[in-house]
Amino acid sequence: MSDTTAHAEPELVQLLTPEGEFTAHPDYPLDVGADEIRDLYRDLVLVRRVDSEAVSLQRQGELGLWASLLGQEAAQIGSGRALRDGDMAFPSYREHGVAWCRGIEPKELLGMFRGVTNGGWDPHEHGFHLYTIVIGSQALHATGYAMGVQRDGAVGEDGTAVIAYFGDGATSQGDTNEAFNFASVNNAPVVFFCQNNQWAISEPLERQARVPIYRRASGFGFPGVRVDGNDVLACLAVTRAALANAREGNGPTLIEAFTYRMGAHTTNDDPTRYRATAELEEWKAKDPILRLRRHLEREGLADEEFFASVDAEADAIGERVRAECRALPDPEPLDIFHEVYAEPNVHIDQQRSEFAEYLASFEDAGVEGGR
Amino acid sequence: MSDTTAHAEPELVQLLTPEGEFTAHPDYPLDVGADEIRDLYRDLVLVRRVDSEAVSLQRQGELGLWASLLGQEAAQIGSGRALRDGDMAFPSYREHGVAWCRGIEPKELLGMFRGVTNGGWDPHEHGFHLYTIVIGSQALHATGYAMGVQRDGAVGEDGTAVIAYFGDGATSQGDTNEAFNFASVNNAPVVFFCQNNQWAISEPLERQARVPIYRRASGFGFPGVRVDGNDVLACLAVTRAALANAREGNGPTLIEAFTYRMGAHTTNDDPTRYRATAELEEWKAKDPILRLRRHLEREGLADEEFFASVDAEADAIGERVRAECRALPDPEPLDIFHEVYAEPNVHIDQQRSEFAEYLASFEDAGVEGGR
Amino acid sequence: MGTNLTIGKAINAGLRAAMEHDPKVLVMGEDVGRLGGVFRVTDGLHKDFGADRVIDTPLAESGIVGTAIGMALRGYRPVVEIQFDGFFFPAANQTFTQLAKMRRRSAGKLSVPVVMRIPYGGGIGAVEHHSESPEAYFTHTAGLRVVTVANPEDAYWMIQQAIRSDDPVIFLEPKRRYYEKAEVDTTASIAEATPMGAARIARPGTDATLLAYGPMVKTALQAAEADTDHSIEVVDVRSLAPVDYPTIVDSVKRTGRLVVAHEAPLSGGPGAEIAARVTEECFYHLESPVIRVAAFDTPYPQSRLEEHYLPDLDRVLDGVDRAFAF
Amino acid sequence: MGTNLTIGKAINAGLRAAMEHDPKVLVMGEDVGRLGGVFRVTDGLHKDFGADRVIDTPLAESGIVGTAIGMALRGYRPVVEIQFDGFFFPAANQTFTQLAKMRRRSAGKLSVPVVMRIPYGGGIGAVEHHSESPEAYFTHTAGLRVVTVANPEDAYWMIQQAIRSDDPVIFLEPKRRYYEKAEVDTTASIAEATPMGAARIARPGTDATLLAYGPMVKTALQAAEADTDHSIEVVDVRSLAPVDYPTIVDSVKRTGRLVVAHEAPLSGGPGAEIAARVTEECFYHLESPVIRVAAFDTPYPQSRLEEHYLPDLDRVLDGVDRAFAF
Ligand SMILES: Cc1ncc(C[n+]2csc(CCOP(=O)(O)OP(=O)(O)O)c2C)c(N)n1
Ligand SMILES: Cc1ncc(C[n+]2csc(CCOP(=O)(O)OP(=O)(O)O)c2C)c(N)n1
Ligand SMILES: [Mg+2]
Ligand SMILES: [Mg+2]
Repeated sequence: MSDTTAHAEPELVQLLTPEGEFTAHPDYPLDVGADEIRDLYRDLVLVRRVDSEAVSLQRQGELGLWASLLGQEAAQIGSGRALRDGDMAFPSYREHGVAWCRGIEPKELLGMFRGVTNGGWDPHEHGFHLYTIVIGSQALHATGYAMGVQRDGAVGEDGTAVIAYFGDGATSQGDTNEAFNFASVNNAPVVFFCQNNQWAISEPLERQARVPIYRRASGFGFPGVRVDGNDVLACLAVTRAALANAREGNGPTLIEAFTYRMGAHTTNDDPTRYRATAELEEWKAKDPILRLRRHLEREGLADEEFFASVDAEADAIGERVRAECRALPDPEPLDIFHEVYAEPNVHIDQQRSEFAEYLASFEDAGVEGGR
Repeated sequence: MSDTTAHAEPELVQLLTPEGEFTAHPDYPLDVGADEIRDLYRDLVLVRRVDSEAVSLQRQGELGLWASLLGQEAAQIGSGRALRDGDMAFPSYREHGVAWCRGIEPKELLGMFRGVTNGGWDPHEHGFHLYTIVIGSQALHATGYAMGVQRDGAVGEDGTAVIAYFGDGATSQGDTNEAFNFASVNNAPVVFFCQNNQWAISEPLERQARVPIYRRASGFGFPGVRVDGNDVLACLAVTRAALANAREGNGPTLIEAFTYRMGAHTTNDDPTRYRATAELEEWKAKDPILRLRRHLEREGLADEEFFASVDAEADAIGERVRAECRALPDPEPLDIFHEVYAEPNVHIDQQRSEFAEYLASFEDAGVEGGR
Repeated sequence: MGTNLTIGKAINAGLRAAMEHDPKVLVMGEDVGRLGGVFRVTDGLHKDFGADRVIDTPLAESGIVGTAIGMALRGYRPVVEIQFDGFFFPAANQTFTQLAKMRRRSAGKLSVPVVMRIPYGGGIGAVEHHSESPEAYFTHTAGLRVVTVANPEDAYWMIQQAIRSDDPVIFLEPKRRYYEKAEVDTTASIAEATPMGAARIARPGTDATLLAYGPMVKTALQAAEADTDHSIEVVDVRSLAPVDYPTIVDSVKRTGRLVVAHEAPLSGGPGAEIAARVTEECFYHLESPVIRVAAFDTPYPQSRLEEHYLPDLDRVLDGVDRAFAF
Repeated sequence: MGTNLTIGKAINAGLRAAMEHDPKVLVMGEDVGRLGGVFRVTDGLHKDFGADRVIDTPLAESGIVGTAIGMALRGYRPVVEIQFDGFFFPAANQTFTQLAKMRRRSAGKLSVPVVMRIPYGGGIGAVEHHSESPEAYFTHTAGLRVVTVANPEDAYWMIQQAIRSDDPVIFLEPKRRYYEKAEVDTTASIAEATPMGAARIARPGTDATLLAYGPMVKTALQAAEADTDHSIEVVDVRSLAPVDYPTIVDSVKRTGRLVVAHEAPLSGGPGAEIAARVTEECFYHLESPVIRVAAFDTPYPQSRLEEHYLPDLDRVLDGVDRAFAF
């Protein structure tokens, strides 16, 4: 029989203790200099700030919704910084930290949650696909993309790797499991990065899976590994290793980043209805930013000045994000018909022109269209 | 890394060698008397005969299609005889042997492949659901049914167990994997019985899975076991154990019965297009019926008279099946509207009466309706 | 003897009444338990009926509908919640090839009384996939009953009728109207409630029939009020499969004009069938073709455009004008 | 300069031509490789183009469409085969929420030129799920193009046009007509072929327009021949989304009567939209309501009943009679 109690005591890869102490891991050597660690710290602080600004903007009515990454910064920055330029990431809807690593402007993310776009960036340009909201769907897109990479012959050390992001809840979806299987059978260069934040809205992990999620991989014939998702260095090391494996033609890996959703599911959610605050307190002690800061401090890799400069940068970004969000222009009504089809489509053209006439009729009459 | 070569050398549970030699298995003790073994032999021979008659009937145009169980008799009879009266089985479309064990008349199966019904039997009466053609769907029905059993409190030694049948190809479907997960999370009293006959139409096992199928279970947190699917005693013992486990509240098991589809996928199929005959020859040596006959002979559990009587019974059944098939009445045209809804439905009633009038108009005119 | 209820609360009360009435009634879906659903429609049920009857399922819609079918086969009456319209699609196979066809496949030997509750429609400023109107996929699928509600009274009774029906029922909840309030007499008997399959004349009129359902009924009533030049009869369709054609045809024969409004995209939306059918039955009574006011044949747009995408009061009035222009 | 081809072989030849023309074209699905598909439509491609371009996939339709989307995002042009109509549904989510919406979601930055080939329709004596006509689910979904063929010429060219289109295309193949034969000039240029979106007047006439597509075109032509009392114009719709309304409306305005025949169930089938739309555009030209001849609103029955379920020659003629009875 399988171990059914293992959720609580994961066999996880950890490089940094919550106190910031570094221990090398035999399977995941990590070669990072002080600069790089400071950069990671900066990333963590800045994405947390972007995120908290977005939460405030939603409260102020500037966004329809926001899905906060609070608590998951290390999992996202660690894995995101493991990616190379030509790699391709397929996110879910909470990967603001990965987006950051891929050079997506915060306002592009805000635009989607404000409802002015459905994701305004160019996925090809950034190696970062649009957010996918229908849970699990992107795992298959990533796998297919990786199959395309194989057909392009883009394997080897300089090859292309693909990464799919999803949550613990998503592992219950058929699509996610089909993706595991397609990737395995085709030995596709894709890494499945599951942020197990232990909640799918109000449902705790036990409602999704009986054993740790990383074990799912072995049932499909490829390796799975559980990493401390609040340890940015471990996430970086483990993801780099898995991407290298993929690149070199050794097929997929499932990474389970064990972390915690410190905020609400989204700004619409009220977690007090379903979870104890004690749990949250426990995880605050494992905070990913605090941990890296302690490490920097204890190793003498950064001084007060550095921390102050990052905070100042965060303030500046916060301000910029607020301003940019408010300045986002609303789309034009006729944009409804934009890019529904690639080829000319008389039917859509006709609806567009009829609607244009309809709108014009209000202008002629000197009144405002719409409700 | 997982073992990627293990398809060929399964760690399978076997009680009878292909030569008919019995070895007890420490984990799967089997307490069967000579009578029971002879009955199993009889089952095997008779279902093979029903099956071969059906193939002939299809060739003669009496059936639209037939999916032969040739080679899989032991997997089906072994597991089917492990079931108790109150248990519930959810078959795929090839489980004629299980149907036999559940008391379904062969003509009911033929009726479906002839196109006079979509499965004429009463699933509740027989503890045998209708054949399910959309691959994987029934795995979820079985799981839900088992969740119902839990809610009825029908657990314990006298409890009810549920079994879902499907093929190796079906393990690729999202639904099958979702069923594994729902069953695991809910600890549902369901056994997943996968007949790995190594082909999904023209696709060999390697296109469906990279590692042996029974291993899938551990990834979802429940036990999986691979059994020699051509060994009726092993299939009986392993299924009994899994059903007992389910009954007693210990949750699901995945059984992979390693067997071989000796015939075509269906009567429409031409396997010479995609597989070597050598493979078939190899498997003929492992024939499930031959194996049990050798066992009966070597242990002196049956004599020529017994074998002759079973053959005679098979001849009689063959004849009966042919006659009953030809005698199956065509449904009435207005049956189209039958039992689409439980509640009165004016819309359907109107279409029915209009069509009745339309048909009557031909009779009035003295001509035949339809094409 | 009424209780003042919103549509959301009325469905909640109806669910509770059904669960009290029949111990075989179960509620299942994502977050329906402790949270009470993202719209709180199952609020309190988990607490009062326990985790065995109010089941937080894994995040897998096919699994939810598939296991609900299995439970129905075991004698239960599962009420499944699909969290949002746009997340129905993973369950399409179980719904269309299994749920809808099980009774007929078995020649009536099997019954799968599953109710699928789906909050549907737009207008709530949501991100993609949270504002769809997928009703036409269901109404084109034989074996399903499809109903929707436009007021608390119907919400309270129809959910109970749906649960008591031995047919699978798609129960569409107009999410942007969840907070509309009215008095509901919850002490009345279910036997006296309007049958689930019947259309209702929401406002009598003589010059044109304006047909709507779910979230658009309120808009239709507003349009009828606003059009002071004509007497508009508003029909709340209520049941989309089967449609109560006798009521509709009778109305159109009296008024001579029909406008159908819905949030679903125009092409192949429920209005298409209604227009085709009514034209067949009222060919000599119609003074104008049936006018349809619907969403455009494009994907539901980003929320800042939804006020233009969804048919609103002005668009409905424009449709009515077009009917009179013939 | 013609080659005598069946519809099945013509699609095969078209696929081959497309694969030769563009190395990014891939074929994928269940059993499309060595077997050449259960209808042999991909026969020989695996041998000639190899397993990298003709991919036998795991048995999972959502996986097939989902990975095809991924490959399209990487620059490929996957042609997916869904083995039978009834097995499309597990792929509904990937098709409706992803494939159809990806271009618009990305404001045109992403292109997913996936072709989904689906053998559809009944009349082949099959078991359940092998005879469905699901076209209305597709035509109601914005972002998809939906086409179907009725003869080898169209089969050969339209599959190539579908593959060259940057839009996702649902390519419906009338399985009971796979063996219909005709001459096809495979040496002509694709640029000269009738555009994929255009309807075709298959037989000119003056008294009524009879509209059909896919498997029903042959039946419609037979009906037109059989009705010696009237001159029936037969229009082969070819593209179900978008529909070429100008050609249809022009025909109806000339004939004054329209009969639409399809195998899909009546309610909410493609005929509903065509009837509604044509009535709007030809209100003063129609001498009868649009008559629809379709399958009943029941699940596809066991095969011994399909001759009664599917609209056949007699039912089409009955529909034509009804149009003239007004
Ligand atoms: C197919 C589908 N079903 C339901 C939803 C609604 N939904 C949005 S997020 C969510 C929970 C996701 O949990 P998880 O996968 O753990 O990711 P997390 O939100 O924790 O990052 C649900 C049920 C959805 N988006 N897609
Ligand atoms: C969802 C779905 N897709 C495709 C098919 C067509 N089909 C019928 S049987 C089959 C192969 C099944 O293989 P397997 O599960 O191994 O069972 P076996 O036929 O070998 O018993 C396929 C692809 C189907 N019935 N259902
Ligand atoms: Mg989560
Ligand atoms: Mg098989």
